[in-house]
Amino acid sequence: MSAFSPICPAIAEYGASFKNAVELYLDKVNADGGINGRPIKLIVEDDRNSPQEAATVARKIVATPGVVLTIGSWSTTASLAAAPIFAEAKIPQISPTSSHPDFTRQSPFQFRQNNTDDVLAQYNADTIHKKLKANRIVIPYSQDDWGVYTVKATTAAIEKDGGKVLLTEAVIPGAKDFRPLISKIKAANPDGVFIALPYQEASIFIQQLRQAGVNIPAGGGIPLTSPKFIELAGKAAEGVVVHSIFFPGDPSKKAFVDAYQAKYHKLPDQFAALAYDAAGVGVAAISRVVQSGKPLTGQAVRDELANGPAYAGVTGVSKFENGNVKKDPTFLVVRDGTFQLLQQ
Amino acid sequence: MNTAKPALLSIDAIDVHYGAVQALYGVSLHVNAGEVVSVLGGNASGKSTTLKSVLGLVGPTQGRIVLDGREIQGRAPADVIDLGVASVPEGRRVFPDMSVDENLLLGAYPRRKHKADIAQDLAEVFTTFPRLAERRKQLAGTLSGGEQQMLALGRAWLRRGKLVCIDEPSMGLSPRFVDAVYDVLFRWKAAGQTILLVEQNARIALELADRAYVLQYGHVVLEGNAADLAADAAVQKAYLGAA
Amino acid sequence: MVHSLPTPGSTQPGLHVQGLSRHFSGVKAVDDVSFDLLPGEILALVGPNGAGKSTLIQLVSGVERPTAGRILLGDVRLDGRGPERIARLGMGRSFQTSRVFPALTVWDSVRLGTQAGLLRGGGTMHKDPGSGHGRLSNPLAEIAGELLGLPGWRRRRAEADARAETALKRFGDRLWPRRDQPAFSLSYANRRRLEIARVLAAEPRYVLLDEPAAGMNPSETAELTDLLLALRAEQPTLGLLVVEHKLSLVRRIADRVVVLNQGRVLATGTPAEALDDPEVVEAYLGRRRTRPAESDAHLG
Amino acid sequence: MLELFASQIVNGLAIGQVYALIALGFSLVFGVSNLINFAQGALFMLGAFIAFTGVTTLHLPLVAAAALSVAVMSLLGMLLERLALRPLENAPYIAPVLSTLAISLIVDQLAEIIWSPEGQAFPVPFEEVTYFFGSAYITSTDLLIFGFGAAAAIALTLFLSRSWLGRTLRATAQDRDAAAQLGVRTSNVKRLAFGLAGALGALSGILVALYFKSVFPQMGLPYGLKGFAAALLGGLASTPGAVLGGLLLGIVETLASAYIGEGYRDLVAYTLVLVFLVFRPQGLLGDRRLDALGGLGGAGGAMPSTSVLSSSSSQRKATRVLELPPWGFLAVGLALALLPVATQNAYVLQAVAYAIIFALLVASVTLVSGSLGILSIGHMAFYGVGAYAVGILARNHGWPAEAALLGAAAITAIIAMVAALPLLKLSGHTAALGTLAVGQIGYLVFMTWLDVTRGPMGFIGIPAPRLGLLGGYTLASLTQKFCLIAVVVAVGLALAQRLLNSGIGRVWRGIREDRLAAHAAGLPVRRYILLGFALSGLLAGTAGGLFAYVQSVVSPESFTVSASILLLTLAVLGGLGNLTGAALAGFALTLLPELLRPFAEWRMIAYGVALLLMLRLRPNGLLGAR
Repeated sequence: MSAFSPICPAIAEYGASFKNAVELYLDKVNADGGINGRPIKLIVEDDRNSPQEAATVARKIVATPGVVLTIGSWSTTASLAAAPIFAEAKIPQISPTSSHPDFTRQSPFQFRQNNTDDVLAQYNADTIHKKLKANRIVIPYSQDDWGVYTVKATTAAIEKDGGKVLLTEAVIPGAKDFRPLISKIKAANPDGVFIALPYQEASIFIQQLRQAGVNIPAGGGIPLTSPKFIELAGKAAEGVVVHSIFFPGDPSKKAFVDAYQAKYHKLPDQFAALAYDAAGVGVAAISRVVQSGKPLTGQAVRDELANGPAYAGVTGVSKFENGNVKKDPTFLVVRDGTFQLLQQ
Repeated sequence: MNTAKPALLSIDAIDVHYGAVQALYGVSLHVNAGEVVSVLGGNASGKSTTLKSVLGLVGPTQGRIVLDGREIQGRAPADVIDLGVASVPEGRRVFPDMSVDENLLLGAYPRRKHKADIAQDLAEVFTTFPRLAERRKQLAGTLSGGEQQMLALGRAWLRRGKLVCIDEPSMGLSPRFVDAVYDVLFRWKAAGQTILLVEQNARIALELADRAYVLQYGHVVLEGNAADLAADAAVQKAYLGAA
Repeated sequence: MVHSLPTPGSTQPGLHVQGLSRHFSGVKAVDDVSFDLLPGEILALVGPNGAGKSTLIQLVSGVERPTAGRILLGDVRLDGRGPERIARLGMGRSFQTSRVFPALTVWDSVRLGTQAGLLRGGGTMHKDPGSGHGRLSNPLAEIAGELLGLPGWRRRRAEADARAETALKRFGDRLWPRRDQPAFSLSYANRRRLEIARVLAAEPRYVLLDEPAAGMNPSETAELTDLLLALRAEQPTLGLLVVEHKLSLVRRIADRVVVLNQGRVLATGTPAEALDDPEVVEAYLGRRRTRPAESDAHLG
Repeated sequence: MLELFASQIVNGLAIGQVYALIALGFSLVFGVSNLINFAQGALFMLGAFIAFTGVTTLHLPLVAAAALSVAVMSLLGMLLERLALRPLENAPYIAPVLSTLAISLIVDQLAEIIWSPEGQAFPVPFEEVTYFFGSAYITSTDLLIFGFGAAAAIALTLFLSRSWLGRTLRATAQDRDAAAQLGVRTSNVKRLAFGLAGALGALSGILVALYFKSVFPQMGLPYGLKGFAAALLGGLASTPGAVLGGLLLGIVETLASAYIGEGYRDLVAYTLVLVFLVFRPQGLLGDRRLDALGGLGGAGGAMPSTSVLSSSSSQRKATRVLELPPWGFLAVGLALALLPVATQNAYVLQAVAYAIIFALLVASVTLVSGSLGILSIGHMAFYGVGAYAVGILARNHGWPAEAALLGAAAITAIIAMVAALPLLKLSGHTAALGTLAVGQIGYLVFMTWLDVTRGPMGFIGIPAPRLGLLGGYTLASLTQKFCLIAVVVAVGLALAQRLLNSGIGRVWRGIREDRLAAHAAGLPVRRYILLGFALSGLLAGTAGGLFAYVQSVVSPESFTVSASILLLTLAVLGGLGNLTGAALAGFALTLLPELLRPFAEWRMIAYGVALLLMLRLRPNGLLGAR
């Protein structure tokens, strides 16, 4: 018997996506008879997106016999806290979403399913500069691993392409009143804004921005691909452009989207898709170990992950290179309250 | 123990406990209508506790308290006050951040519906206590101790109660103000007001009272006519001392 | 017991209050008051309520700051210093509301009275008059002494405890048998005694007592009077300032009386002189009672 | 530039009036019950969510949903008073404050369970209009909030000064017993005040939901704190003060955000609170009562005391106190250090290690909050300083574990003393507020001082402890770290207990019991308060350092004010001032939730309920307050 253990973050929307998607995938595998007839068991632990909890949960997971793979966590900060524990226990850790380059540098046991921030920064720059044609850009960013790295890399990418970043401003997690920032933005007179904030802060920011009569084009990165962003921001979200490696409207993803929707009654978001692929990559590696007749250990699964063939999932192709992958983006725009493919 | 005609207030063998400590042991006393009754005793003799049990501030564990034919032991203070009792609390207890006017007005709270009567009584209080009239808008907390005691008396008067309970009105006052306070009490008595008075200053209390009870360690040790008690050698020794 | 005299060179031994005033938003609680309290003297401060007696004690003990005037202990200025510095200069005081550290045991409460002396090298308050302004031992030395139980520190502690014990035992068996009970369980009068015991445990040079006999019955008051007289006999240089309404006590113990009225000094002198002054009688004792006629007695 | 400044002032007024509205609820309850109602933020949040449910689930029009919410919250406010505060009327002075804290823990968590922890869009039924004045702008929602806020403030002022009910409310606030003796049903009056506060909370919650067009279960605490800061700046019991304080706070933090940086907004706001506490604790439109909140109780004939443990009735019951002697801590510590012999399970060891660290941390809280009597609602800041200090010393400077831990302890002790400086003159509620501000400032510094702490990104890569005295022997495994922790904590607790038993502990308790009397007895009060904070900081810093070693990652969200509240809760459960109780509560209640991990979301609720029950049944804690 083998076991998976995603660590779910507190931000419930993300956590639910993770859990749902992994469960969906494993149900499918187990319904088909598991791996060589052995079912895969899933253990879910909530790390509340806190490093301390992530470390505690990681200890608990590594102390559970039979665990050979773990999926999580959501933020780089929490993933990093858990990483040394998994490395010590020689259990591979696939984070669907941790995008900070440092994560996969921790040990040979860390893998990710999404692009690193270095890759994403170029997509960010493309979103605001190439697709939305903005040249004088402001970037509010969240003061966390992802935000700080993103603003640095994105600014560099934009300026390399000939754009200009007029103003960047750190936003503390949980901030809600952006009017002072918006007055500053107005005074800077930009022609585009790239929002490097979690969707909750981003939705309030964009509402207040539009309310203040600032109608410049707005672009966003991964967090804004959450349907929750549109739900919270309402009309203010219209016209926002994002890049994503998963688009549920894509016909080739229909099987996954339909299955997910049938079970959970909502559209899968990018995070669900990434977790789904993390499960897929992991199961593939585990079955290769089982089929090779080698003992099923974390070390064996890691080696298969690192050296195995490419895996084609719903978010693109995963071929690990030092634990990292590179996937191509799709550009989406918010129209009539949903994401649609951006027409050029 | 009880007299034949029903008293306005009668306390019948009450015990009071504070936590594990017993403060009163079977204390009985009564106050007839129109009478001034004084409760004397040293510190911690239980005299204030007796008064507090009448007012509902502490609940007796044993015994009954009957006011005007109704049992009131264990009732909330507001219920007791509603039955026609006014209180001049120990240490005056005026509302420091409210004006003299507002303090007095609150005395009439149980009969707040009778606006005209209150206005008239208020005017009377100001005639009696010209110093309060001068300070109507002043915050009560800025008054001197003696003035505050006057305010407390005026406030209680506005209740127009059939029984006034007064706790240590002379405490902390200079002799001159003690005189002034007792002047008022003598006039209340003359007007037929029923008063239950707790006082440490036995000499002056016995001058005012018709009857008195002496408490010691929570027991009634002596009771009787005020004049007789004032002449009693034991009382003189214990409570009048050399003043 | 022999006590050292004030430091040589101190021009005027004693407590000197000079032109002291304290105004609270326009109200002159204390207005240009001057008096002296000499070593070995018992001075009583009397006056009607609101005359400013308590405010004066608050000023002298540093709890309140004066608006104008000076307070000198020998040649050391007290005004402007905080209460703890003044206490460490040898000035003990009690409060009108007896402040006794309610949850502490009676014994601990008294021992706190000796702590400041302990910090000053084991000496008592009166041994170091004027000089040094209450310099304290190093807190690190204190921690080391307590944590490691250093012999020097333990000796100082034992001496301090002996002083606390003496102070408690002054009140006969009123306090000593109750030493392990929490202070809040004491009767009102015993709390007053406990507070006075704490003040005396510090062996101060001057003591300010704010209505020490309030809440005591006549026999208890007499007992306290005797105690204060005994104290004076034992410590001939102790200066005592007593605020008191009970004139029986004042007449028995006071060498001199200062009568205050509306913040000002109305009279000063021996008890007989001051208390029988007609102006004082008028202000303080009030007129003789005349029973009001029944007719004008509607309200009061 | 000037135009930008002017538009920032307008922005400040816009958010400031939101704060003002929340502050009104605080001042009302404070006025009547002399109680800082920490549950007001929870009421505020709940009010918004009930209106939200009314609109989205029950499909009511907004006005009807708002009316429903106001009605429900008035009832809940009264229920809060009845269930959480009335039973504590004669309980120790600290009990009602903690009771409202417990309620807020419970309500916040319940809201997350009912409505999910996610923010939700709040449907705004009307078209919003923005009015521009040059570059400044206000919206129709701003005007709506202003309208309701002004109406509420005026109505409240008139009600308090003109009506019989209002007068009895004020009288009850000033002297409850005296009011009762005039025939006022004081319990009804109090209930009325809480009902009004609930209604005001609901109203402000709904308006804030309209302002942000969304509702969040987590909005209770931050907005509650802001409203509360606003009330404090204005003068706690003053209605116009609440409004003024709200506007001032809004303007100051908007300017901070605009000219220093968005990240500094709250830092400046809480610094302002601290400055006010030091220089003008009665607020702009002062109310002297706050000074007396140290618990002078003398006016009522009760015994004067500044103790947070003294009860409002002068009859107190002496409780049995169960305590370990100093060597007892050493014995228990050594016994625990042998745990790895019994189990090598890393998860168990890690959980027990955290529990031991928390035992030390809660002990450090009880030193300040219990023995010294200064309620500390910001202790996590000190814990954090210790954790970051070890991180910096061990990782950046390569110090061995002994030196890094001692260094961290010393740094924390110094910082704790510095933090105590502004608190020296404060006692009772005001001191608690001061520590709250200190805690918030600490958290915000960890968040914003990126160069040192890496902010929300967390300080990573803290090496395993290396013992310099054992020739650089590295405690790489969890088992080894575990032994280090058990030994260090035991020694720390033993030393602290010895100090508490000594003359120094006696002086601390004396200062707690009656600070004025302590001054008058010549005790160097300031020195002892600083000493108390230093020792407390020493213990908290050590705990933080050990935490950093176990965790190897340190990030600010371990050091929030909510966590500080939890610490205080644990200290109370153990019995304030009782080191053994604190250590036991810290240990047991950190370990217990691990067993209940599947029910993690119920954990806070369990703490809250435990605290409520404890306050009611055994206010002196499990092992007795000392």
